Amino acid sequence: MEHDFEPKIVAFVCTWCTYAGADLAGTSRMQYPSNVRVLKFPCTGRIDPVFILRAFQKGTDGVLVSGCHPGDCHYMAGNFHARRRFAAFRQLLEFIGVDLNRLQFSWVSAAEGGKWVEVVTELTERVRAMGPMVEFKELEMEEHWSGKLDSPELKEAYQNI
Amino acid sequence: MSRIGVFVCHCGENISRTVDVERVAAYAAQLPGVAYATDYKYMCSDPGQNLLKKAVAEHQLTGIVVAACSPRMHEKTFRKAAQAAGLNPFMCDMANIREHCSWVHENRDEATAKASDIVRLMVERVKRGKVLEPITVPVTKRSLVIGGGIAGIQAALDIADAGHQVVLVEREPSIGGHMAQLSETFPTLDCSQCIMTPKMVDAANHPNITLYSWSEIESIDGYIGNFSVTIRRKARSVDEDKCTGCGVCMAKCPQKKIPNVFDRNLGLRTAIYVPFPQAVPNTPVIDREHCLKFKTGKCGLCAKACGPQAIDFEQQDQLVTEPVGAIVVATGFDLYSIDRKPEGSSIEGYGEFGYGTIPDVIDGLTFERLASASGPTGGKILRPSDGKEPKQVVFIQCVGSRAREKGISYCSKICCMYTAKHTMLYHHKVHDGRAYVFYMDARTPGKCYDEFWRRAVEEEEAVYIRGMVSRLYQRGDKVVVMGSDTLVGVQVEIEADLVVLATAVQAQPNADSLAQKLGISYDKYNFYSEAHAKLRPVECATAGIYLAGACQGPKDIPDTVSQASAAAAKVMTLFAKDQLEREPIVARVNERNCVGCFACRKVCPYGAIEEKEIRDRQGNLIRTVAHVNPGVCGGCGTCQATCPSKSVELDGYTDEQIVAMIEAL
Amino acid sequence: MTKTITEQKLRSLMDLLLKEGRRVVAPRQAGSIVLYEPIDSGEQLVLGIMPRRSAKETFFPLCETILTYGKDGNGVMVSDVDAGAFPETILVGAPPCDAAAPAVLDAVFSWDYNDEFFLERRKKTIIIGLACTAADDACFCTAVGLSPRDDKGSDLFLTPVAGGGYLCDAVTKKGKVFLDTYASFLAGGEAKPLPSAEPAATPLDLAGIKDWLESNFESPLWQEFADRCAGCGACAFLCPVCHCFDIVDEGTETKGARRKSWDACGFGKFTNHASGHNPRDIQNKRYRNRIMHKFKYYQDKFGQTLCTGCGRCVRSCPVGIDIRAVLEEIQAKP
Amino acid sequence: MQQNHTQLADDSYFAAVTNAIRTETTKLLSEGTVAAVIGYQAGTRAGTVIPTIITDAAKAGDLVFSPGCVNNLALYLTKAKKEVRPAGKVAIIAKGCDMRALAGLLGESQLKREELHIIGVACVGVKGAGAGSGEALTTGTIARKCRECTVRAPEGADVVVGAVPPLPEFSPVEAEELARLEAMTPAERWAFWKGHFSRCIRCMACRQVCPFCYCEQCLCDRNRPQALETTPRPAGNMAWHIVRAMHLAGRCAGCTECERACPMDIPLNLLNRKMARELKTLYDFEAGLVPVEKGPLTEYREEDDQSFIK
Repeated sequence: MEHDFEPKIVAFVCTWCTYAGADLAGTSRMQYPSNVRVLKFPCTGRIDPVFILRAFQKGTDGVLVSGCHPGDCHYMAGNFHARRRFAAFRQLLEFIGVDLNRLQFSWVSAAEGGKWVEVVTELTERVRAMGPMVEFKELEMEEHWSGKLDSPELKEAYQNI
Repeated sequence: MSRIGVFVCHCGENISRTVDVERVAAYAAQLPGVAYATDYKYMCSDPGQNLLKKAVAEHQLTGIVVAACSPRMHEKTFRKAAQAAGLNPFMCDMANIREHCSWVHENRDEATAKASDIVRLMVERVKRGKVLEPITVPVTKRSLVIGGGIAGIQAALDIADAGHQVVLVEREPSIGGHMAQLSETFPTLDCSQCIMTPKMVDAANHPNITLYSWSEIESIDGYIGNFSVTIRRKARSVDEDKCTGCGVCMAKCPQKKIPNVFDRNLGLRTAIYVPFPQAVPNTPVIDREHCLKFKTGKCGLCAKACGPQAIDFEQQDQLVTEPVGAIVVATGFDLYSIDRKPEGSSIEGYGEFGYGTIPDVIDGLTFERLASASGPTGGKILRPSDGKEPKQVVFIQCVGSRAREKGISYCSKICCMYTAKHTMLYHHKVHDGRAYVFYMDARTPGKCYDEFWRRAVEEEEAVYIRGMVSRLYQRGDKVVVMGSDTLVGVQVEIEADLVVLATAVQAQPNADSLAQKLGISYDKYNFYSEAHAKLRPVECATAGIYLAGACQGPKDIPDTVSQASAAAAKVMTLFAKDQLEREPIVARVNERNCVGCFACRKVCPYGAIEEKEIRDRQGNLIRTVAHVNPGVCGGCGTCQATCPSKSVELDGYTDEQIVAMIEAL
Repeated sequence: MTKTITEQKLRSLMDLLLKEGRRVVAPRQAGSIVLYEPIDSGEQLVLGIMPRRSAKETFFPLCETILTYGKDGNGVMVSDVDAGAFPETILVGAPPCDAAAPAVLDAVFSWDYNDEFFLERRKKTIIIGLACTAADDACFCTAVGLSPRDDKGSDLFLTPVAGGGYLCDAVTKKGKVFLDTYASFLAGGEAKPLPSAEPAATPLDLAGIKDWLESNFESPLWQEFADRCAGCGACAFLCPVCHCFDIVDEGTETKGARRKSWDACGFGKFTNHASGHNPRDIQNKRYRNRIMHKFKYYQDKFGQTLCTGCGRCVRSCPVGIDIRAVLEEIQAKP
Repeated sequence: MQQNHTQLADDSYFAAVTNAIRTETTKLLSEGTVAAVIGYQAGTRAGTVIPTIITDAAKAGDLVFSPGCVNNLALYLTKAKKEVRPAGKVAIIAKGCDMRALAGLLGESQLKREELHIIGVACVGVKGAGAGSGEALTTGTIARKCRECTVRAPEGADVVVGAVPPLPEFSPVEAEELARLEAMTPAERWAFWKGHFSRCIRCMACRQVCPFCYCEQCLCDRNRPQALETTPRPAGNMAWHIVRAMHLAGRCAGCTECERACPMDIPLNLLNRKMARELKTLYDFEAGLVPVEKGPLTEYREEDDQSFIK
């Protein structure tokens, strides 16, 4: 199906549960939108909020963070620490004015290929309906000294970045 | 300058059916830092691997990206191939374009675009990869076993039999633990002492076992393979080397009326004592609190009577340090003293059951002592208040257990079985007596367990009443038990001569402080936590420490012994190599930037973060920074995400790699 | 002959300039504070309030991109920013301490290298200064050789007059041409200037201070002055004549931009070497550099004092450091 | 609307606190109990003060306490300022809000309690932004944080000086502002912050005065990788303030020095306040006067809220 807007979705996942769950979706030949790019971490505990921020800054329209269900963490407690960290961080982003519909957290186990497909599909469709994440992108384009870009060359150069 | 080789696999048609592999290879070839890119039918085949090895040599590659299946499938394969080609294995990564791409997307253009993106991200990652060398840790092939109950004895014997030295530490004067207190054991009703004491003797006599009884763990330093344990050998006031265990001292001791804890305070002992006649070691200890010599300075009758001159009133606590490579924690359990709420505990008391106020309300372990042939009554069931034989005994199960509102939500697991056993023992000893059991459910999973329980109900005349007791009170010399039979729906009142409470199995009172010394985690009930509930039930999260028995959670004897042997097997596995080798995915501290806030230590699930002092040339302390013990670090990276200044970094998943990937999205 | 302009006419003039395609930078309300910013209409002009930041950013912005780059299979592409395309600009409403500053900076931006970004903007900007009528207890222009009526650095100079409006004097040739071009907004006649705001500051012995600095690089006084300094850049960033900048490449290996942005010698990393060695490893040394640069090095090199007495550093210092007190203490030393 | 502002404490309160500080300082230094006292001395402008470190008992008379004593002196105990204080035990003048920062620093292994002598001030409040240097402390000039202060009488200090006179009820200006923002749509909030952050010049005053920003290497100065733009462009400014708020979440003691120091009047404490509120709601954590072993983001409970996780 053709869409006007294909959102860029990035998924930060832990290697033990969600990455394996996504593998299972593959071995089960399930189908889901191709928008998502997966970045593998040892554990959700390793995922720094800065990564999410950076992804938005660099033009990502939606971010998924996914790991092991509570109690299943390969490292016992990484996902518990991550849960608190992201509970706080999402509140901060919302307070800054980021629409949290662009940021999804989930627990997807190695056995939940179906859930992976469901989570990724839902986020992709939701973000697609919302349109591009323009806020951070606009900031990237802004210069301080005049409030806007003055030369057309610079403008074009920015667009290429 | 990176020279990355990209190898795009067709996986037969698994990938190439939906991904245009040639286009992906062509795309990869023009990425900055990529020196060579190609596609091949089966990268994991021998020819595929040879292709990779050849390319490394021909194109002087510094890193490899194999775009193929999931790294969970073939990462090891290709890292080995890269290593064979002379590269560091960690300079080889996989781009998962099968499970995450060709198998889940049908549209060829979309799948090809995504595969190209995945390759680009992995190229950025490998470009910033670092050469990592495996970490080796030497192993001291000696083991510490904490706790001399059945779990500790079993683990110690197994490890010692395998030819390794074991240090067995027991807090009490004798090993044996709770099992030594039991009369008979379910489901076979064999005498506990008969099966336990030979093991105790074996442990004490084993050439590979050093037994420290009347000793406690003072401190533990180090990590897997390299622990240093300091043990406090409490002053016994009796020289173990000289004492022959003849017992004359005890006979001479004028303090004879001290309640014996081993007998649940039913029997009496002297101030110099062994807790029970079959004690191992059979060396007495002086209870300094009650000894007249210590209290008044006068007496010393035991010393005068002692032929080998073993009594030593001047003896002091001694600290001994033992190097060990592995630790088995087998500290067992305690029974909840239910009469009142312990200070600082979240668990409510059960004052309503009269425990501690009505003398003929006892707990299960006390009943064991009454039923034991070596117990204070010589195996006769006599009630504590007047020594009469009780004709009606009420057993109440689940006292404390499974009562969320009282603070304990777990099942104590052993009570159903031992209560059934108690009714039988009672029935065998008091033929005209009647045993009533108030129970919620009868839980009897285990080999021959349900048969055993049915025997109690069907053959041994125990009256099982499904329901809880609401109140107990003393009336004359009887204990009136008021409860309800929820199956019949009537109120029940029984005039009992004796009430036995199956009280909750709890962690040892000081379980948390020992856990802190060991650096292991524990749950909210202070039971020690295993690394994984299903797959690593014997190991602690802290490497090199293993669990056996009820310190981990309520367990019966067969489970305890099984776990003890399993823990021993884990120790033997560890000791099978001279050096531990592990993947170098561990955190490292940048000591220049670390400001020593130790947020990393607070979140580390492994206790891998230590303090390191940075000193100048004169030896003055400049600052204290964090240090990661690579032998202990599990590699989760939670420390790095927590560190505000990113002064700790996880090898293999560095910020530089991750940020580069995000920027390449 | 003296010319005058009413406030309304001044605003209308700004409107006309904007209409003609000029960039007009003036004190303007920005949130709760006033800053020099490009205005969209004469109405936005805020007169008589000293903006929180100095006017230097009109010529030397807080941050500017100086080139962008890209790299792919075809090679490297660099795209320079065309300084020649900078817009004609009018800076209006700058008090003497701000108006005098750009001229002080000309020396350093055209010394061993002509900084086209600064110089091009200088060339294309007309500065309309405004005599100051509102000094506060942090002002000290009179201590460093300026005055609230000083037209130094201005092309045109406005002096508020009793009953509203301004005296309007051409100071430079550029100002004269401007005045002639827009003569229709002016009126002739006499008017009585409002009294200017004289800061309660006595002139500093700048030569004496310089003498002391010459021989007291290692004085224990530096510690006394700077112990409390928190090491932020508020003083330097608000200063009309502090001009240190940093150049960083932002982006990735394949694409990005090179940017120039303000820096401050008070920052701990300012002199951090790639080796990890930092010659100004503690705050005292950094603060010493700040004073040395302003009252000795810049004198040595360009014969000018790097301070216009605007008092922004005094007002903005979170720990209450007062440069006047430091200078007075130095002055009092033999 | 013209309001009549009442003066909050008469001069005798400040004189009494000042005298008590001087007496205590003289005693501590002359008896050798401490090597230095960190306090306030009169600034050059009327009503202002500057932080000072006194090592000589004879200088005790320089110390003052006034409504201008805004600084959180805990800054001078952090590693960021390690070069300025002498070795050994140090005394510090601390208001309740400053003491919360000390408690936080103790919990983060930055200070040792036994090397600290805390002279707590029972505090009426200090003046806020916009108050002229010569103005008195009134219901109009009092700082926003002081309007909602809960630690006027600091507990856990080695000695407490002063006694707080009865004070009127204050309207919680900052809490109201927070509520106003929370009632906005995300787009409105984005516009609000974008406007404020566009003024940011990255002078780092917020970081430099923060007692908790004691990192040797700030994340925003890091260049391998450069996860945050260092240049003061809108993009980098937004990222910096988000990261700053996140790094202080669960640690910030609410002294509001960041906001006070900001020369661009960015209401930074709203971010800190918001995070503190969320952590209180989520994990019942509040920065207090007693050091805690773990903050809300370095510990966890299995039953923590996860309603936001699918």
